[in-house]
Amino acid sequence: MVEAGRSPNIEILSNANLLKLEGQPGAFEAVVRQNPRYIDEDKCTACGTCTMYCPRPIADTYNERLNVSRAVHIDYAQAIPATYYIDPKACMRVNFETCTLCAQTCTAQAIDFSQQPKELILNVGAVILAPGFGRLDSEVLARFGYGRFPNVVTSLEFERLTCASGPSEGHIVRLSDGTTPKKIAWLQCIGSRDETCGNGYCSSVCCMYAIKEASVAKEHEPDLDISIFFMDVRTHGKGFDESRRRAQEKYGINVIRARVPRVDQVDGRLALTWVAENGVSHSDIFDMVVLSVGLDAPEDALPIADITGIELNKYDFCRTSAGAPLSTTRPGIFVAGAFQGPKDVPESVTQATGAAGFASELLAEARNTRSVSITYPEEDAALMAEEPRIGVFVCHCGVNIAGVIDVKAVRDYAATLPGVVLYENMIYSCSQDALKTLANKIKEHRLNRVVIAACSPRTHEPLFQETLRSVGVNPALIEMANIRDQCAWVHAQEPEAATEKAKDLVRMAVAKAGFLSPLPPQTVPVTPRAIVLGGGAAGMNAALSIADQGYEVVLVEKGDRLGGNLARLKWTWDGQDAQAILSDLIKKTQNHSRITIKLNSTLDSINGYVGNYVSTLQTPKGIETVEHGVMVMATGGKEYRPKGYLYGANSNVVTQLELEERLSKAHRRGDRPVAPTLKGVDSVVMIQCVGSRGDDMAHCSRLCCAQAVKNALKIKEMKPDTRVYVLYRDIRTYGFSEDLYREARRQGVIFLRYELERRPEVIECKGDRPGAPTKLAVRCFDAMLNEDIELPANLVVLSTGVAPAENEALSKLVKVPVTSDGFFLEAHAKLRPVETAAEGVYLCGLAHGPKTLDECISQAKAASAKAVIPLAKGRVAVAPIVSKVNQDACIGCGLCESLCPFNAIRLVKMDKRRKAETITASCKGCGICASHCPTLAISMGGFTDEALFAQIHAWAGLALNDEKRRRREL
Amino acid sequence: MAETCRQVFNVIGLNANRMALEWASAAEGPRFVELITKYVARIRELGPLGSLEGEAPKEVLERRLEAALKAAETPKVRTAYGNVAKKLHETRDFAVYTPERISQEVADRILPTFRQELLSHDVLLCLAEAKDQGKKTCSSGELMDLTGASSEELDKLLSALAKKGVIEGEAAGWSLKEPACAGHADRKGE
Amino acid sequence: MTQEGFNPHILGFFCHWCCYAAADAAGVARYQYPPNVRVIRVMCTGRIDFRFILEGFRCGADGVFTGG
Amino acid sequence: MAKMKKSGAVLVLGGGVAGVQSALDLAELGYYVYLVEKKASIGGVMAQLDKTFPTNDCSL
Repeated sequence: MVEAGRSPNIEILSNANLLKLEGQPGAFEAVVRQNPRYIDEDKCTACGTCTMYCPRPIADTYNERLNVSRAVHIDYAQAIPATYYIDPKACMRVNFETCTLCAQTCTAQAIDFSQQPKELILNVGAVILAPGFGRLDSEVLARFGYGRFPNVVTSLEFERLTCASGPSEGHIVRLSDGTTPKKIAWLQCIGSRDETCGNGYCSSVCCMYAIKEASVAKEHEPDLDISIFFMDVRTHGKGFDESRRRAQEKYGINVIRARVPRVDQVDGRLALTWVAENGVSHSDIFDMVVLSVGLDAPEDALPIADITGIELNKYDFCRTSAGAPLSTTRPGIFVAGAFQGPKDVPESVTQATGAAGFASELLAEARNTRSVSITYPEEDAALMAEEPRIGVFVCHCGVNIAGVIDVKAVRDYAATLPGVVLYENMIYSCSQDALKTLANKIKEHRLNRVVIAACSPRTHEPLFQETLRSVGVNPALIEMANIRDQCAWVHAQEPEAATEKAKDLVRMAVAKAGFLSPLPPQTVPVTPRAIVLGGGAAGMNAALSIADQGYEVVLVEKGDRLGGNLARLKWTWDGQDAQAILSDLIKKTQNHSRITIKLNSTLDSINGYVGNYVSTLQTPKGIETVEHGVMVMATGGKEYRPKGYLYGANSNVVTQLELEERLSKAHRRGDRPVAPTLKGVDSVVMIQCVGSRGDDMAHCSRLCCAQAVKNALKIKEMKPDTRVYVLYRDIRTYGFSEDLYREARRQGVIFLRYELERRPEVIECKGDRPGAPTKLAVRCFDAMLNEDIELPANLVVLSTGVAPAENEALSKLVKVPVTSDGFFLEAHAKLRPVETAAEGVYLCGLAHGPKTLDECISQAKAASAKAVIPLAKGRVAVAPIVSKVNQDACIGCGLCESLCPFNAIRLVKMDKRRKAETITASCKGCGICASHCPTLAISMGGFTDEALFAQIHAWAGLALNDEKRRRREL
Repeated sequence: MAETCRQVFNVIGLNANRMALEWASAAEGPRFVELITKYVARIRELGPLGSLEGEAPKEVLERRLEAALKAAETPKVRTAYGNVAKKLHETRDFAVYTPERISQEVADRILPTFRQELLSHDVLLCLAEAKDQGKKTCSSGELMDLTGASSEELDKLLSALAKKGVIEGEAAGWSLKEPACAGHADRKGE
Repeated sequence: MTQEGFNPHILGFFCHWCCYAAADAAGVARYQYPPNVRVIRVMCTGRIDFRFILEGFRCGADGVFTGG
Repeated sequence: MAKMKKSGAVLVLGGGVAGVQSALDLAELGYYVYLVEKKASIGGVMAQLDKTFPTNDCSL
């Protein structure tokens, strides 16, 4: 958010909505009405006096009406734009021309009631709709006592309770009497999977956020007794099952499979009754009930639809198809996030980047016509050369750090350190307003070194470096002390030790800061060509998207034809013809002028760095070298080969994909397709989670439930009287595929749940008449009858999961780590889902993890959008931490040249003597040359020997006085 | 780097288990926590520096470490160290360079020079410390106890230093020569 | 010979890309571990000169943990 | 259609996590972005969350 606030290319129009939209793709004219905030954004300093004086109380919608705010306020301290606003519905001056108290008290004279709504005409090339999701109306919640019993809260209200800046400063309290609850229940599927309120779909996120909220609650109050009432536990995302398992084992959260119909209040506490799977009814008393509310369509979905002329689906979300998940029904208008369908943050972010990719494809020729570049003030060399003037900023990070570490003591301790001229605390040092105060303080106190004691430099150092650059201080003059991720968070039970450690880390950071010197920024040119590994659905989509944006693509496929796993898919979950999508993709890819396809080829080697990669490909015609700037890995996954269940031993035991192939050989007779291959088949048993979630693959493969239900419906459509059973552990038909699951039940498909310990077995029983062919049956445990039953089956279908392709070799080659499940690890699950640790290498499709076709396509578009960024910029900034050779000390021994893994240092003739010299563009700053140089002639930017020695001495400061640090002269 | 340190620790009487070299990738949070917890327990087991039997007392260790540091700054030792690294790096074949082979290389090609430089600096430090405490000279026997060097190693060393004019005296008592010593190109330690 | 009162002082050298990242991941997952290690971040284990380890012990470290 | 000059700007409707992310990417890709948000500040529902799964770090 902070970056969006600062980017000169993003104009935020708050309090605004779209009135009209005309034109066609590439040239739309939008009319936007911006309602007044009655405060001048440039003058307002967000000091807060107006809120103090405003007499008009209103319910604070940001805190879910849990506390009171005033007509003139700001939603939260770190809001962007960081200025106050006046709620027109509440303000007495706006409605009744009385009371201008706030205007009188505002020292900056920023309040201006004369502001009128403005209408802006904007001509734009494309539109991306991301209005998010809406809230359930309250009478759906009233059924569960919400509104009548104060201790029944929604999950969003609970979120505010656990938030440090929330109404209860992070303490979980019962709203009735403010006491801490001992027993809490979460009720799932409130307003989702519930046709009575019109939301038949599954909101996909509530199971996961309930588990997160429960885990966070246990962290706040370790002895809480928590139960969550699930229908199905739908934690189908990457690594989600892992956190569910940890929540159950580590936090002892008990999972109850039942849907609670109603909530009653019994002398101040809440009584729930429910029926367990074995038919036995239970009831229990809880101090607090949290309703996991689902995601409704956005309130303004209908107005948006008719202004922009797009169609909505039956639940008022935006209508899209599995083949084109980000395009609305009107060309030039794209959709991303929850408006396209209920989804979690990582998927919303991926879709957002994908939608940006689509827009960039459409407007490729208009790139950089309207964009503005940032100019930075000149660096003040004199200030740099001066004695170190260090500013230490110790961050609270809400309760994350301040909850464990005595941040005031750390700040006061910093004051005693040499060179420190300024020492401050900050609530959220990464928020926009804090960064602004940081910038001003640097200028005001003429600081030339900054120490930020907060989180990890890996995640936030660039943010602070940007702030330094904005006030003319070289970005290398900053050192971060990691007192959150490697101190407060990991020593929560030992606050004193954590505070001591924080003080030491600050002392070490200050010592090192003293030795930092300015480093010149480096940029290098980018080769405008991309390599895409893998010719499946994801690979082709990525290649097409990059090529459409005007860049050369080399598509490398190890098989002998394009298509990958998509070749075996016949129908998408929403009934589209997958083969049509495939052939259309292959046709477009083959005749695209900028895509060269290399079949039967693999990546042999890759070296270089973002913008300047040189790779060799193993192709049928031998080794070919390719120079390229970026690479997209779409190497896909493979169908898990089932072990057991008589697979392979009996031809009537097939996998879902094999079943789909057989069903697709149907031919139409009359209006109904008839499958000859289903002759003699009158009972089909499907078994879910074969291989996934437990055996040798811990992860959930996410798509097999929807695929099983889709195939079950296909069988019912072709041969309605076939009996179809599905044995499942959790049916995870998330999102709109929930409709398929309901339709399947309506058509008589029988779903039976099994526990991991009581796994179904496929058995061959002798035919009833001698010589009759052996018949298959599946023995499984029925909770209702509380005994084992045997289901006769002519056909057993195993829903096999998605196994990772052989990624180890590629992972070593490209230096991208692989997770414990064997899929590639993305840089950050939410913030950078399609990037990898190796800069310039992007990731999409099944290689990242199991996902459905439309999710693969969104991720492919996102990966190509990110890949085009360096190509479009033409230049890439390289980290300034490089080696520097002191040429008089260098004796030209060549050790550094032989040891450098990146060939980034070489010996050159300098007036007849051999001297080492750094190739700054290739140098990655690892420092091997510096640590092996016999004459200590090489120093590393940011990590010089003196700086590291200073840090060691500062670390030892606690056991050593100055005298001992000095070494004897001999 | 780690192997060199281990072998140097054996020379100066510091328990090599105090140093650990572990690998944990970005995705291996749990593994990292295990490594750290086990390591801290191990160090707690070993007790403070110099307290373990077989380890020299802390002050002796500090002096010897300073001697090791001075040795580690001399181009002679660093070139030996660099050349071994170069050989390992160029072959890139870690089947050939098994851990045993690497420690063999370190023992053969780095340790001898390192040990010699270390001991000669240690001797000078001992003499300097003795002078500070007002003790005019140290005998070869005393120097042998302090530095842990073998007798003929020490004799060779002492005669080399004497020849260089850094020290003066004979077996019964040695002392630093007054004028600033020429031979050692020392850099201020800071 | 474990001493109850003894609280070891340990110096850590962590590589920015691997071990330092693993430590951050442990933090995000809120794993708990003893607070005895103070970390010096380097860009790569290759940067660690054996002089740093010697200096660490000379300045009183009871242990030096190098994480790559 | 070809003669009409394409505009190098994009309108993003909605300032939640999806809107902000697409705005950021479009800015990086060299386009000017109008980020239209009906409330007084961007961040949408995500800004109200304390921590968000799966990484559970601060959601601001």
